[in-house]
Amino acid sequence: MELILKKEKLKEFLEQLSKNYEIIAPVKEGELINFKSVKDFTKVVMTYQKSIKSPKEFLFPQCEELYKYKFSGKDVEIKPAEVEKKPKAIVGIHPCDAVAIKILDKLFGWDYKDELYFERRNNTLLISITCNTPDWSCFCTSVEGTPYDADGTDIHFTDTGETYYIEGKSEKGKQILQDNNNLFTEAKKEDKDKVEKIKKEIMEQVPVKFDIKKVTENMDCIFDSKLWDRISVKCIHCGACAYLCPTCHCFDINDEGNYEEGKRIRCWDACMFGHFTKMAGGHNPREDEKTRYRQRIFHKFNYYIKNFDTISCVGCGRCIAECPAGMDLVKTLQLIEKGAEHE
Amino acid sequence: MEDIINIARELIKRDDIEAIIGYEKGRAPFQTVPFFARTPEDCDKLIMNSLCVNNLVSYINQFSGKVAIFVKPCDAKALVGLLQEHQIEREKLHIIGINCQGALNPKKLRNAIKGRMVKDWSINGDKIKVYYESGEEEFNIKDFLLDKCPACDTRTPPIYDELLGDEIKTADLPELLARVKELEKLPAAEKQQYWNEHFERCLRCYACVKICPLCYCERCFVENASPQWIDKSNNLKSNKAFHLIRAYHLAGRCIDCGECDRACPMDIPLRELNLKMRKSVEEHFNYVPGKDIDVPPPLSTFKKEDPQDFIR
Amino acid sequence: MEEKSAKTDWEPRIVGFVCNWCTYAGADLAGTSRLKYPPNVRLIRLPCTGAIDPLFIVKAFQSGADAVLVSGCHPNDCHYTSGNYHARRKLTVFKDLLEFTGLDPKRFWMSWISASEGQKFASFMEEIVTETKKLGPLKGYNN
Amino acid sequence: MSSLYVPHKAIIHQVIEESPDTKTFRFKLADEKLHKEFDFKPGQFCEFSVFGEGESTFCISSSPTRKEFLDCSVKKVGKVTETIHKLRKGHTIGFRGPYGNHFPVDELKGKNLIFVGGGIGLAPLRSLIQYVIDKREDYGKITILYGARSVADLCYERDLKKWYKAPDTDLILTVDPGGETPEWAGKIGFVPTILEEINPSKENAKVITCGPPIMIKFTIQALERMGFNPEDIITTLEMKMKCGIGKCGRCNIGHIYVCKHGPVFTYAQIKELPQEF
Amino acid sequence: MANIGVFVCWCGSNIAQTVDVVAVAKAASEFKDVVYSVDYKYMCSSPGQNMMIDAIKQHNLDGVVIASCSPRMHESTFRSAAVLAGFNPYMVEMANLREHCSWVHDNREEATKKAIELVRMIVAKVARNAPLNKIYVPVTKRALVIGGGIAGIQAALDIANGGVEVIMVEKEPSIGGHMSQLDETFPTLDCSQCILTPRMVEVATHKNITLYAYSEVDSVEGFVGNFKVKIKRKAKCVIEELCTGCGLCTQKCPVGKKGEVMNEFEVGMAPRPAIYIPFPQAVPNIPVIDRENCTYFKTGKCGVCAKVCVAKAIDFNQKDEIVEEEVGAIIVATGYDLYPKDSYGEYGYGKFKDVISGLEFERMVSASGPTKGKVLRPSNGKPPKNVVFIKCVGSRDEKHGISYCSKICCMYTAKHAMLLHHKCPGAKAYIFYMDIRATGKGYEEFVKRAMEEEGAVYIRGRVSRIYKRKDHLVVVGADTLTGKPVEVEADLVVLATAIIAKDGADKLAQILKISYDTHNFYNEAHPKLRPVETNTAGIFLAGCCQAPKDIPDSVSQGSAAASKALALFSKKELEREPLISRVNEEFCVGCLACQPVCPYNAIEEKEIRDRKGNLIKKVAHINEGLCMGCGACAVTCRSGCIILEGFTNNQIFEQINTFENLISKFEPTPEETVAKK
Ligand SMILES: Cc1cc2nc3c(=O)[nH]c(=O)nc-3n(C[C@H](O)[C@H](O)[C@H](O)COP(=O)(O)OP(=O)(O)OC[C@H]3O[C@@H](n4cnc5c(N)ncnc54)[C@H](O)[C@@H]3O)c2cc1C
Ligand SMILES: Cc1cc2nc3c(=O)[nH]c(=O)nc-3n(C[C@H](O)[C@H](O)[C@H](O)COP(=O)(O)OP(=O)(O)OC[C@H]3O[C@@H](n4cnc5c(N)ncnc54)[C@H](O)[C@@H]3O)c2cc1C
Ligand code: SF4
Ligand code: SF4
Ligand code: SF4
Ligand code: SF4
Ligand code: SF4
Ligand code: SF4
Repeated sequence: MELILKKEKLKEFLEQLSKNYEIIAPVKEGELINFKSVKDFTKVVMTYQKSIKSPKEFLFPQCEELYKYKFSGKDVEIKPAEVEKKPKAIVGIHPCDAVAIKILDKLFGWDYKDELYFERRNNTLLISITCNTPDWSCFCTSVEGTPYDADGTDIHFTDTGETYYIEGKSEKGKQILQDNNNLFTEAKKEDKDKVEKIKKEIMEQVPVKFDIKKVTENMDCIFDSKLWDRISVKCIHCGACAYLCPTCHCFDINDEGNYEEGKRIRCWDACMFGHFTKMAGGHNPREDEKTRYRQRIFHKFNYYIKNFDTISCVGCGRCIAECPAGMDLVKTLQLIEKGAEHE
Repeated sequence: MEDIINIARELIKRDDIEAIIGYEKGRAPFQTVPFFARTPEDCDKLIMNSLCVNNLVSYINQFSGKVAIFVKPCDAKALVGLLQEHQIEREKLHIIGINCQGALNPKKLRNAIKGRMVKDWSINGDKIKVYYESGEEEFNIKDFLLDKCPACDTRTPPIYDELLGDEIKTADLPELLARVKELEKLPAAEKQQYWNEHFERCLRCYACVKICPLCYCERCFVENASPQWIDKSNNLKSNKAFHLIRAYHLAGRCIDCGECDRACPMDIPLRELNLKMRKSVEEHFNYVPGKDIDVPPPLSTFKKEDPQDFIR
Repeated sequence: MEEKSAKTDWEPRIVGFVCNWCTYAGADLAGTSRLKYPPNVRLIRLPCTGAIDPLFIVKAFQSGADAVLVSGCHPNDCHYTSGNYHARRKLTVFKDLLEFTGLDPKRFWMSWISASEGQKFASFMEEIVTETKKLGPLKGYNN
Repeated sequence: MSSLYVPHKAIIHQVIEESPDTKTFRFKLADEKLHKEFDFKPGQFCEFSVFGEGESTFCISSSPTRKEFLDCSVKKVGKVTETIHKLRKGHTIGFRGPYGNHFPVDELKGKNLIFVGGGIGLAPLRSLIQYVIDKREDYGKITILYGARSVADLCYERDLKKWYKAPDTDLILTVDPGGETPEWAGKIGFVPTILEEINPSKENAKVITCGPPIMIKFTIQALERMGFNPEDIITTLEMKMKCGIGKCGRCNIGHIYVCKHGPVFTYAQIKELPQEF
Repeated sequence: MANIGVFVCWCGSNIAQTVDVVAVAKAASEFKDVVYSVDYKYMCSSPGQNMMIDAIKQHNLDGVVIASCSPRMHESTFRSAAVLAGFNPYMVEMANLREHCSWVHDNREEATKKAIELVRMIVAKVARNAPLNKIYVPVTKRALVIGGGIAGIQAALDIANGGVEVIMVEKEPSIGGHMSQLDETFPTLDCSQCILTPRMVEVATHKNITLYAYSEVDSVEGFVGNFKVKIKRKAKCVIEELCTGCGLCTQKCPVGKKGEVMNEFEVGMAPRPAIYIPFPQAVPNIPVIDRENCTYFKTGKCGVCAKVCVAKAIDFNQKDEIVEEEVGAIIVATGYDLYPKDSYGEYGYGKFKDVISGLEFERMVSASGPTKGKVLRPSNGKPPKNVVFIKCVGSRDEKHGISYCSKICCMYTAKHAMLLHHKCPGAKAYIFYMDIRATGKGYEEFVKRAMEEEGAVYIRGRVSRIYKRKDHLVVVGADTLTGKPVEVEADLVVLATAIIAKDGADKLAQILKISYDTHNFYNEAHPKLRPVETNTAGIFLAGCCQAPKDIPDSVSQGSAAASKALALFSKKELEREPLISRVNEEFCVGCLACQPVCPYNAIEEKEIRDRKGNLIKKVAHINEGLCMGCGACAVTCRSGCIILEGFTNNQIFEQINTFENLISKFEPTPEETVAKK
């Protein structure tokens, strides 16, 4: 099902959608593009270079309550948290970020199904858009992704200039398009060709940087390489890369509150932080930037494959673009591609 | 350029120098990244230009031996701070000072070229020339300086073993604290709104803390867990507490290298807070950080005659 | 009209961080002298004003205080000789920061009240409460 | 809703002081029915919460064969454990679990079992020892070697007395040199040394060892010298944990998650892991 | 998680009248962790205390909150009671329901509400309290007295008589200080030497006192109860054990005969040889060789003294020697100096021979002095007729001199006028003064006597100039009472020069790590309540090193300092409150920001080394013996590595956080109130 939406009709479309969904869409905040819950749809920026954060936080919030507790005498009252009921539509998500959600699904569904996550997940509509402004840090094509293939989303947009070329992906998505068909026109052959051309052009803008097969093969024998010492020195072990990454999912669980009542929350944590694995008594199996940086890379390009059969990086390039120390994942992977001996 | 490579090559040959801390070219257009040269061959990669933005001082303690380090005036001020606070040993440093006429904001430049592929670029006087695949373009350096640079009054490092570059004359500097003064004039409610909007956005990734050369605590107060000083929740309440205390901890110590500002992925204007603290410390205690190794930081001492107008 | 009645119902909450030797004792004296002041203040006793961390102040605001008071011995009279001087420096700077980030200056008070100034303590409490009432509840700190 | 992370309430029934820094907490799930239905295997662990303070990971040190109460033995080391130590009878705690794998109780059937424990490391072993003693006929000879820094640091005094009397069971106790009292009748020396001294037969035997990392290291070296197969050496691993269910991302050693694939591993498995724990 | 008991006191009706104590106790019983809550008429009474003790046992309490009066009143009462019950006293805290609530509020409902909140906050704090144990610091029962003036002598004798060993270090060859230079002393005009000399001798002979004369303190390490002191004994070149004190050497020494070396003791009014005993009553009565002026040391030839000494006590090869002593307390009594001669050009001091200082006048009137007690004009050796005394020379003069009052000049000038009257009948004393400050016992009467009975003429006014007219000095001034200029033709002018801190007082302070004011006088710990203590525990002050004072004050301070030291020595170990700060060495980064804020110099740098001795890092270390628990360091440490026991962040945060809770519990939030309407 391929349709055409005039750009000026986008607002109307979102308004229709907002009857049943909370609309999450990219908006401009200062210089940044950020996904926000929007009411004023004129603010929505469908065509953008890179949102600073990925929209993963709408499924897996940076900080969420697990339950509340309240003491009365020696007894405690526990009130489990509830997830917002209103369905969400994440509009304008780039393919890389959409793929990332599929990656997260695996972890949160691993043996123990994380209800909080899936409650939101199943209640969320994904409307993706072809990313036609990749930048120097993007490398989705190197990790088996494309800037336009949004597998797993419900509806996909492509900006063709004056119009959006729209593909219904899932049944749910197709139904929504159907319900609003007064807004669309049927796509024609030339529209399709135009889109194909656009896609091809963008592909060229994101040249493949390394052979991911080779990289993942080499991972197994590179754990003890001296390479890690060298490349990790720069890292200042902040959480920027992990917090911006659409696939990073580590979290911490904490109690917050006062003497008598409070809540247990979970909030994002980053494997780059020193205290992440620091155990009571002071032992820390990953106590320097080397081991921590290595963990991050191995987690994404080795462990994740072993446990979930996929790498957990979508090549969005955020960790590269935003790393204050200039750590460059692509360079790291290129070194790994060359193999351990290359150092 | 030749210069620094030659100097570095000579230095690294010395037995006592473990590494040279400098910059190399990054993959992105206009990007330079910290680089640690350990062999004469490494030295060839070293560069030094107006796009070298990172404050390298934080890396010194990564090395156990003596290191040589390239420092801009900002970095050197940070060194002063660290020496003042017993964090590094002067004997373990060989400081190559660089006179600085201001550093450029690579992100701004990248925005200006609007995604075109850059082959190369060069700096000539007050112009930067960018060579694309086809064609070239010239920009005014002035328009791309980092925020901290135009008003900077320290163009020569306050501490060094050898000094490179021509002496830089500055005249008619714009006022450093102009923005602070502007914000001060806002009514309380607007100030609060301004900052709440920023604080609300904070990710608590601590890039600002970790990059700061003067945030060297082994355990930052935000990591203090028993008791938890600042809730881990990322909400206005705890973000605000974090920001207030962070800025306060740098009062009288922040040397305005602007690294926190640059590091922050969420564009939170940390520098404005830092400058407010700078203003406060200077106004009340007549102290400017990054100048004198031998005086204790202003919040570790007092004078009996310190002002106390607001105290009842 | 609505607004007003709501406001009269509301009572400001004030947290005071005071040193053990002067202001706490001054408050004791206000008590022994049977001076009256509004019941809105909760004092937290510390050995010295020098032991008051700015984070306490932030936490107090965030826990719902509408105004915060720090009070200790007059200059030169610190039980530990210099704690109040250090506190003065630190809080001068911190107060600037609070104001810069939008706190009304009338919500953060600092004073020197000695053990013999029961009267000063009582009337100061009176003043803080009155001033805070004028400002209304503190918003933007607690969420 | 978020039942994965929401603990069950449990009530402390008894607090037993084991050593100066270790206490055993005997508790029961507040919901009677739940408590009855609750099942686990020796070696599994749980998440134990003190509300307002946080959660910590402990193995269940009682045996599933004794269902009346659940036991956790807690060493005071940090924030949560310090608060746990303040708990008294009647206090309410939170309990999630059981999590992780367990000792291969079926595989062990018919084998001679050698338990080597040190300090608080006896906690997970205790569950298995009780289990094995309760199903005595299923298993071969039992040898228990248990050591601690000093006499005061030996845990589970009451159990030790019972094990001493258990059929076909050898119990050897030792304390580190200098840790003995004048009355001490047991051995004096480090666990690995004593292990080599008593030199148990490796025929049809499995060793289950648990204790401080340094003890494990030397115990395994000793066992290898004595000719035990890595497959026959079973131990548990410890990594920092938060969720206990393979999500929070910190307890992995390589791709292995201690909370899900562990905490029980054979030495053969451990040898395959990256040395990052 | 704790078992806390709350005891709400009625304080008769003091609390109960305005606060509904029953309601408070009931509310408290519902707080988290409170297992027992009760109200009682008088908690501080012995049945009240017993009630607490019983409840501790019965309810297995590990925390106690007494909700009654001010902790400043009864905290120690209840903590001591807790100790009797075998309960850790630091688990007892008080909520102040009387001074801070019932007495200051009228409205019963509001006061009750506040009382409940106060209790709640303290309950929350107690829940975070940790049992603490008193700190014991061993004490070396020996004292060091620095300075052998009257203040030091008094302190040393008091301590020695208290049965404790004393080490006395005196810089000069003899003890005695300034008092030994005085003639008669105000206000009784008794002879200074007569009362001082026996005390000096007592010092020398006391079995508990070791005297190191001609010595100085080189370094001090350690802390209260445990000081290690290095003392430099300057070479006397005379073997003390052999010397009989016959003084033959001093007579034969060829130096000084021509006045090339002047006697310091005589304030430069008489010469002395290179080997000398400063004054006849000196203690120890053993000469020293002034190596700077000794011909032997200058030229390598002479050695007359050695030749004449029958006891063979002269040893030119003696070297300065460092001795080490361990002491538990230090008393500093280093006295004062006088305002330097050349500072007062307009008074012609140093220019005109007949302008002398008060101390020179003292020596002049002293029977043992250079003039054998006769007042003579230095210029011609004749008795003066008119003598002008000028007070406040340097003192109270911020422009040229010092801002403070030297305190004793009024008195000794009056004394001098009398002495002049006695020793030089017919001579007339004119005294220029700004004020007369005669505040001691019998002082006012003394001054009156000088004016009325001894004929001293007091002129209120400042002297502007002194010049020479023929044989006389003309003193020009203004009488501020009459407003008229005055001129006195004087034969002798005596300046009451200001008392200033001892030369080198600052250096000694740095060695001792005590603080000093802008004038280099040592700072007392508290100007009113701890006048003889310094901020460094175990170091006390006596005499003029702290501020100008007269002999009675110096002596009382000497005794006071001695009693402080004796109190310190009264126990085997020093017992200290455990409410002090500790450094978490794991996280300390050694920035030492904390160091300068500590008023007691309790923080030092500590090196942490691994087993092989390699330096791992440097951290701050707080000396338990010195920390007073002010908490300044804890706040200064940015990473929270310093924990102030008893007021930990854990406790304070909880107190503050409880506040938040109170709002939801007891009062709708403002928004809710609005919503309800
Ligand atoms: C599978 C397993 C079984 C264990 N069984 C026992 C036992 O039976 N008895 C016992 O005394 N201890 C046991 N431990 C160790 C125990 O979990 C830690 O000592 C405890 O979590 C420390 O908590 P804390 O809050 O006091 O320390 P803090 O240092 O304050 O740590 C804060 C939080 O970090 C996590 N954490 C820190 N250290 C560890 C650690 N070593 N392991 C896991 N999480 C950690 C916890 O979530 C803890 O709450 C076990 C650990 C694991 C992994
Ligand atoms: C002219 C004049 C007249 C006075 N008349 C009277 C009077 O009539 N009545 C009266 O009450 N008061 C009088 N006073 C005041 C009196 O002199 C002082 O009150 C008294 O001497 C103070 O004693 P002290 O022990 O504190 O100091 P000092 O007498 O100064 O003694 C200090 C001692 O310490 C020694 N010392 C100094 N530094 C060191 C060091 N670093 N190491 C070792 N030893 C050191 C000195 O050598 C000296 O022996 C008079 C003062 C003056 C100037
Ligand atoms: S890689 Fe970069 S963003 Fe990530 S932790 Fe290191 S410095 Fe921070
Ligand atoms: S690892 Fe970096 S490039 Fe990969 S998905 Fe995460 S942020 Fe994007
Ligand atoms: S770098 Fe920015 S987003 Fe990250 S913690 Fe600092 S202020 Fe917040
Ligand atoms: S606070 Fe920011 S500007 Fe100041 S020193 Fe640190 S990084 Fe530089
Ligand atoms: S608490 Fe006060 S006295 Fe103690 S070490 Fe700290 S600053 Fe010094
Ligand atoms: S301020 Fe803190 S980190 Fe710095 S030296 Fe003192 S205790 Fe250590």
